[in-house]
Amino acid sequence: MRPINAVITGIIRETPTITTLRTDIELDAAPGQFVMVWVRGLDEIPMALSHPGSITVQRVGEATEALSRLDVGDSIGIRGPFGNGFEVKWGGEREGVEKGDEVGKGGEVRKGEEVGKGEKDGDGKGNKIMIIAGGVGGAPLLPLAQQAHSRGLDVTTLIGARTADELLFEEHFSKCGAVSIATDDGSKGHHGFITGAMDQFNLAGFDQFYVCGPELMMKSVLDILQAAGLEAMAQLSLHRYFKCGIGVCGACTIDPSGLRVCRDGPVLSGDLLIKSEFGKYHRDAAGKKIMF
Amino acid sequence: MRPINAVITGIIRETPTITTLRTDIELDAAPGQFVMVWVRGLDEIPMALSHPGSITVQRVGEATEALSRLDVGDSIGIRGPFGNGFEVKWGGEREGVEKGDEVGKGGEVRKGEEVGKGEKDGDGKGNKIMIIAGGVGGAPLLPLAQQAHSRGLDVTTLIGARTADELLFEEHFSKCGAVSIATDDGSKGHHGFITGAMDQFNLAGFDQFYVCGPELMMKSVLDILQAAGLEAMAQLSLHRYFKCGIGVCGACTIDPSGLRVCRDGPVLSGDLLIKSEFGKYHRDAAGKKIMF
Amino acid sequence: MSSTDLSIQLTGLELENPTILAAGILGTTGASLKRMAGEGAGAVVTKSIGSEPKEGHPNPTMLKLDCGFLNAMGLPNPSYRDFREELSIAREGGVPVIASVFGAHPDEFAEIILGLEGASAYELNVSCPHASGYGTVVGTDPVLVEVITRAAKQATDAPVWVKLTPNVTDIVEIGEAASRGGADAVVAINTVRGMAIDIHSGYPILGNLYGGLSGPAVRPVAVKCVYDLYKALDIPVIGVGGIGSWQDAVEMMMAGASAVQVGSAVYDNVNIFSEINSGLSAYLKANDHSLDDITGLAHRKVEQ
Amino acid sequence: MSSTDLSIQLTGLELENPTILAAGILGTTGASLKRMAGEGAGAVVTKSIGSEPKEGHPNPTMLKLDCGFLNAMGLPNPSYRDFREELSIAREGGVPVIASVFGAHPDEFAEIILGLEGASAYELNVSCPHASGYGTVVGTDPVLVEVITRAAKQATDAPVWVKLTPNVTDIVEIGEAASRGGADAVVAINTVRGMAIDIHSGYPILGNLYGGLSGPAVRPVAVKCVYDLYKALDIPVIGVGGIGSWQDAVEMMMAGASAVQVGSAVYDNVNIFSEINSGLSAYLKANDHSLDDITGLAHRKVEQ
Ligand SMILES: Cc1cc2nc3c(=O)[nH]c(=O)nc-3n(C[C@H](O)[C@H](O)[C@H](O)COP(=O)(O)OP(=O)(O)OC[C@H]3O[C@@H](n4cnc5c(N)ncnc54)[C@H](O)[C@@H]3O)c2cc1C
Ligand SMILES: Cc1cc2nc3c(=O)[nH]c(=O)nc-3n(C[C@H](O)[C@H](O)[C@H](O)COP(=O)(O)OP(=O)(O)OC[C@H]3O[C@@H](n4cnc5c(N)ncnc54)[C@H](O)[C@@H]3O)c2cc1C
Ligand SMILES: Cc1cc2nc3c(=O)[nH]c(=O)nc-3n(C[C@H](O)[C@H](O)[C@H](O)COP(=O)(O)O)c2cc1C
Ligand SMILES: Cc1cc2nc3c(=O)[nH]c(=O)nc-3n(C[C@H](O)[C@H](O)[C@H](O)COP(=O)(O)O)c2cc1C
Ligand code: FES
Ligand code: FES
Repeated sequence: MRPINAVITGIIRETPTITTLRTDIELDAAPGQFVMVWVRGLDEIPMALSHPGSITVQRVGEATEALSRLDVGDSIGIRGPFGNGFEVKWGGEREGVEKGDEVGKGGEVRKGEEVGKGEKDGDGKGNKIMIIAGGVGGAPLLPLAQQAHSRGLDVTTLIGARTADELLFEEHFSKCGAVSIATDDGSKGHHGFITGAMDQFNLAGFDQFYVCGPELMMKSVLDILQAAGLEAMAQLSLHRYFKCGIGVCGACTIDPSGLRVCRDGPVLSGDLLIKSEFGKYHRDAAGKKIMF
Repeated sequence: MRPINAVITGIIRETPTITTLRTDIELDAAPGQFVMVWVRGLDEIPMALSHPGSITVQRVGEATEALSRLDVGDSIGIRGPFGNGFEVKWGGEREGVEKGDEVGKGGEVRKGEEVGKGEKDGDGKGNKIMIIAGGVGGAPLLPLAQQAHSRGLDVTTLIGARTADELLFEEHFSKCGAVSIATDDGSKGHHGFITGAMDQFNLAGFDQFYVCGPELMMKSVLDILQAAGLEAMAQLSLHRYFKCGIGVCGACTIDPSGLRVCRDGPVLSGDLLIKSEFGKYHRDAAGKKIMF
Repeated sequence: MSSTDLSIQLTGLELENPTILAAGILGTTGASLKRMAGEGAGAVVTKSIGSEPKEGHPNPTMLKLDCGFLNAMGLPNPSYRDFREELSIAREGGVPVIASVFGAHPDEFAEIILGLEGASAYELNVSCPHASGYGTVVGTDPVLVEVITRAAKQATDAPVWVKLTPNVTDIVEIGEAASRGGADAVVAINTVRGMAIDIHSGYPILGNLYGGLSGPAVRPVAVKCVYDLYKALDIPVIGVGGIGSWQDAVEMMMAGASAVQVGSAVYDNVNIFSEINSGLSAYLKANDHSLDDITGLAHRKVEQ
Repeated sequence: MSSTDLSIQLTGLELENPTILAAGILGTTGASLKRMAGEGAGAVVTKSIGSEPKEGHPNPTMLKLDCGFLNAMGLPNPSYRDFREELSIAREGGVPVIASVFGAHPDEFAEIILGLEGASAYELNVSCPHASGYGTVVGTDPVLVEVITRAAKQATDAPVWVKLTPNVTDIVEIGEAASRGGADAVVAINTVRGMAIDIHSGYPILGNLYGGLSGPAVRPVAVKCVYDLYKALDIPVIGVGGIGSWQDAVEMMMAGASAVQVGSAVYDNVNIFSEINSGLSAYLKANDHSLDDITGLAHRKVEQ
């Protein structure tokens, strides 16, 4: 597809570094799917949908800076939705993402619909999910929390940030269930990393963990889940360098499975990631390995 | 479309010069639609479907000669069905083919289905149709006769040929209603042209006339119908030189309307043809006018 | 010029709108060309006409593929002598009629142009095989293109357009040659070399074995050629190749086309000209643009 | 050879089947190449590797169009130094691994080939811009193609394939140059020049402004190139461009391809290799053909 034209209709300054852009388009996307956002004449970068018509951008470099400076009435190009998105699961049942599976075909997968089952599913496990959002990682997780909550799941969200000012979507997540906070500087909630905030919970009481944030934070979370034998119940949204965004070029593939983060992901299961490059290295635009 | 492969499954020598080839394919075509028949390595020529899987070929030159020599198990390439096909009408109602109308889109039009209405239509005119077939012109008309008959229309067929041996589909047409014969040499039926055979009928008692045959024969038929004021109730299947067969190249267009015989036709209404080159000239492969 | 006015001045011709029937498409007779004028074309180009009657290649001459069309008509035409009458009928359509002419050398082009006097403009189809030099076509040789264009200009006062083949290493070099020869506009592109084989038998499907690709498949190729030509030349570029909607027309104009030609898309709808024009009008109005604003816009965006 | 055996000998390499992963498609890492071998590819070609790390062009780098794909990756690669490790991982896939290399002059090609020792074969991607000569690419100059091929042959005992661009007036001339230089095979075609413009803004969509067309749109172009090369050359031709089904593979082989490469079609399905192979097996069995029977069949039909 060619980029569709999305006109900015609203701007929300979420934190000093994070801005939500509302647009006049609405995509039929599953939570966790992403779009390629074209800042014309500059760059095109992957962004989660924080809402069917919104992206939530953290300023980190040229393109995100440019996005953050847009005004209402300005427009961007959007290709997508792409990738697999989160799978909402409960009751212990879990199908891992397997090597070679066509896990997600951009724009075709609508996994969210399966969530409906939760309402009727009466088995012992209680349909409790934990969402762990670090920094702008909250963007793809918010629609997930909202969908899960509206379908009757019990949602607990852990939000981590450098400092209280940078906490993203605290209010929105609160409407979906319990929220627990951690800040690096202790300005709000648990003083320290988000992993510290996990301690207060009986992790075994949760049926699924949804994680997005900086890779080293996600790695720490996964380590804790693995220690508790829960790694197969974790779904993590990965960040790799995307070029094509549609599963052809290979820029975003991970070792040793060769899975494409842009197409077989960006959401991958914890048990698969444990045996991977995850938390160790990634590749830059040239394909060069960069150690974390 | 690329040509599909049609394997000859049966051969019927209809007359000394006319052969029906049955194939293993079955096309969803309206009576009067045609296919482009590819004799590999030689030529591709238009042919009516005398049945969803059959063509009926008169030997007149290289390609038809080659077709007539094929054996069971040989194969040809088939593109189509193309063109508009006959429209089965009754009760006096008549929509002319108008300039600029997209009368037929190859392979999409299924006019035959409208015939069903005839069974319920109770107005005065009686749903009587006359079919006038000259020589191999019977090929597109047979499926029309069969369809009309099976839907309860009253079918009268006039078959003309040079000589009795060359009468095509007499038996088949007889199963659909009354048949009247004319031969140039008088070896069977009316001695003389098919127009002579028309005299025995009260033409005004028919609701629609379907005509296919050599152009000058069709012209004579149309003159008679015009004299009776019935030209708007005539549908004639035309023969022009086809190249693309799909309405793009312009080889088959007629004056002065510019209609494409391969796409807006091959079936065109009498009132439109009266004001045209019909019966006067046609064009050869180079686009040069050839007078009849 | 109001923003939804589609009329243009093109090499001195007045067109009511910038959609032109492409050469070889429903252009065999005057009546057919008239019909296309009636369907809303701002101008019509005839089938390419030569100096002698030509039946063209054996059938199959055209195929619809998944993503376009393949054709090898082989330039069938009744010669300019027999086409003269068609030309005058075509002119009754009330829009400029451009005579497409082909030949193997400069004199032949001049002869045909003289023989087809009265056309609003002449489009030189330089896709005929070299008289000398087997296998290549006139349009791949810049020197020949230049002298043919010059000969054509000398033969007529009417505008001369030169239609370029994309089957060259550098189309700009050929466009520059046409421009040096005095062309009033270049037209890009003719079909892209292509071939299809019947997997049931192994036979190449086209009677001529191979042919030219047109339709949606070639649009990105045409857009690139038009972009490059616009950048290099001072004369108008007329864009053709795969245009089947107003969006396609806008894209081609943004690449640099002053007008567009529509060929294969008549397959879907002979009314395509009116359709494109009404979409184009609405687009210009909604964006408060004129046609001039969008012609070559991509270049101005890039330079920003 | 039983009629459904798909194994082939290609320039001395043993392939279990004639479907090869094309250069630049999921070939950035050893792991990805291994995965594609697991999906049934008879051999895999790496991303094109150069002498220095290269980030490639800015995004957007690839677009899906109605009829194909447009890309301008800009040859991103970590340089042969960093790719060596990936190559040895790729070889664990158990199928021949062909290293695609690009450079601007003969020495650079030789350097990279030496640096990537251990590949089963080398594919020379001669699509890099001339060091001298702005705007054109190495692969459009027959002399340069010949000397690069010769340099590559001198640098290795492994087979050398030369991948040709269709963006030339005469691809056969370039194929002949490769052959003179000692190429063991030619691969045709790389992408066809193309461009897309955003009609909402006027901006060319690709970061590099223009790029290369691949996928279904270019298949007829590729078939024609392969047909012409097979006719002219004595070395095998490997066909690539728009192949997405076993029917497409058969068509390409009938045109003259000894094997096919599959690129863009992984978009629909990474399992495309197994899919093509099972269709091909069934076709050969049903028609009592071997792969040898169908390679170049169109030529034998035409000569009949
Ligand atoms: C699936 C996915 C979803 C994402 N969702 C969001 C989101 O919702 N909100 C948000 O703020 N950020 C999100 N990101 C990250 C975002 O894409 C980068 O922050 C952005 O690309 C930075 O671009 P830049 O030009 O501002 O920075 P640069 O200065 O160009 O680069 C800074 C860093 O950003 C990353 N980056 C740059 N270009 C790309 C690219 N094409 N693909 C991937 N990473 C790139 C690289 O790690 C680079 O080192 C997501 C990334 C992925 C892969
Ligand atoms: C819509 C349509 C339906 C037809 N249906 C039948 C049918 O059912 N049975 C049948 O026997 N014939 C039918 N014909 C006529 C048939 O196409 C010609 O008889 C055939 O093309 C002759 O080819 P040839 O090589 O044997 O003769 P040639 O020696 O090549 O030519 C003899 C004459 O056949 C005609 N002809 C040749 N090629 C073409 C062409 N490409 N398009 C149109 N006419 C051509 C010309 O008038 C030519 O003068 C139909 C024609 C049309 C237009
Ligand atoms: C059936 C057919 C016949 C053509 N004949 C001619 C011709 O006679 N002269 C010419 O210059 N171009 C001819 N062309 C090329 C078209 O004018 C046009 O350049 C090409 O088809 C690309 O445009 P499109 O994609 O809109 O069809 C022909 C194309 C087709 C499809
Ligand atoms: C995203 C992408 C990247 C490519 N990268 C390379 C490359 O690095 N080297 C090369 O020789 N060809 C490259 N190609 C060209 C392909 O190998 C192939 O020749 C072309 O895409 C036509 O085949 P297809 O239609 O099957 O994709 C690339 C193509 C695509 C789509
Ligand atoms: S970015 Fe994932 S394969 Fe291209
Ligand atoms: S044969 Fe009718 S338009 Fe081409």
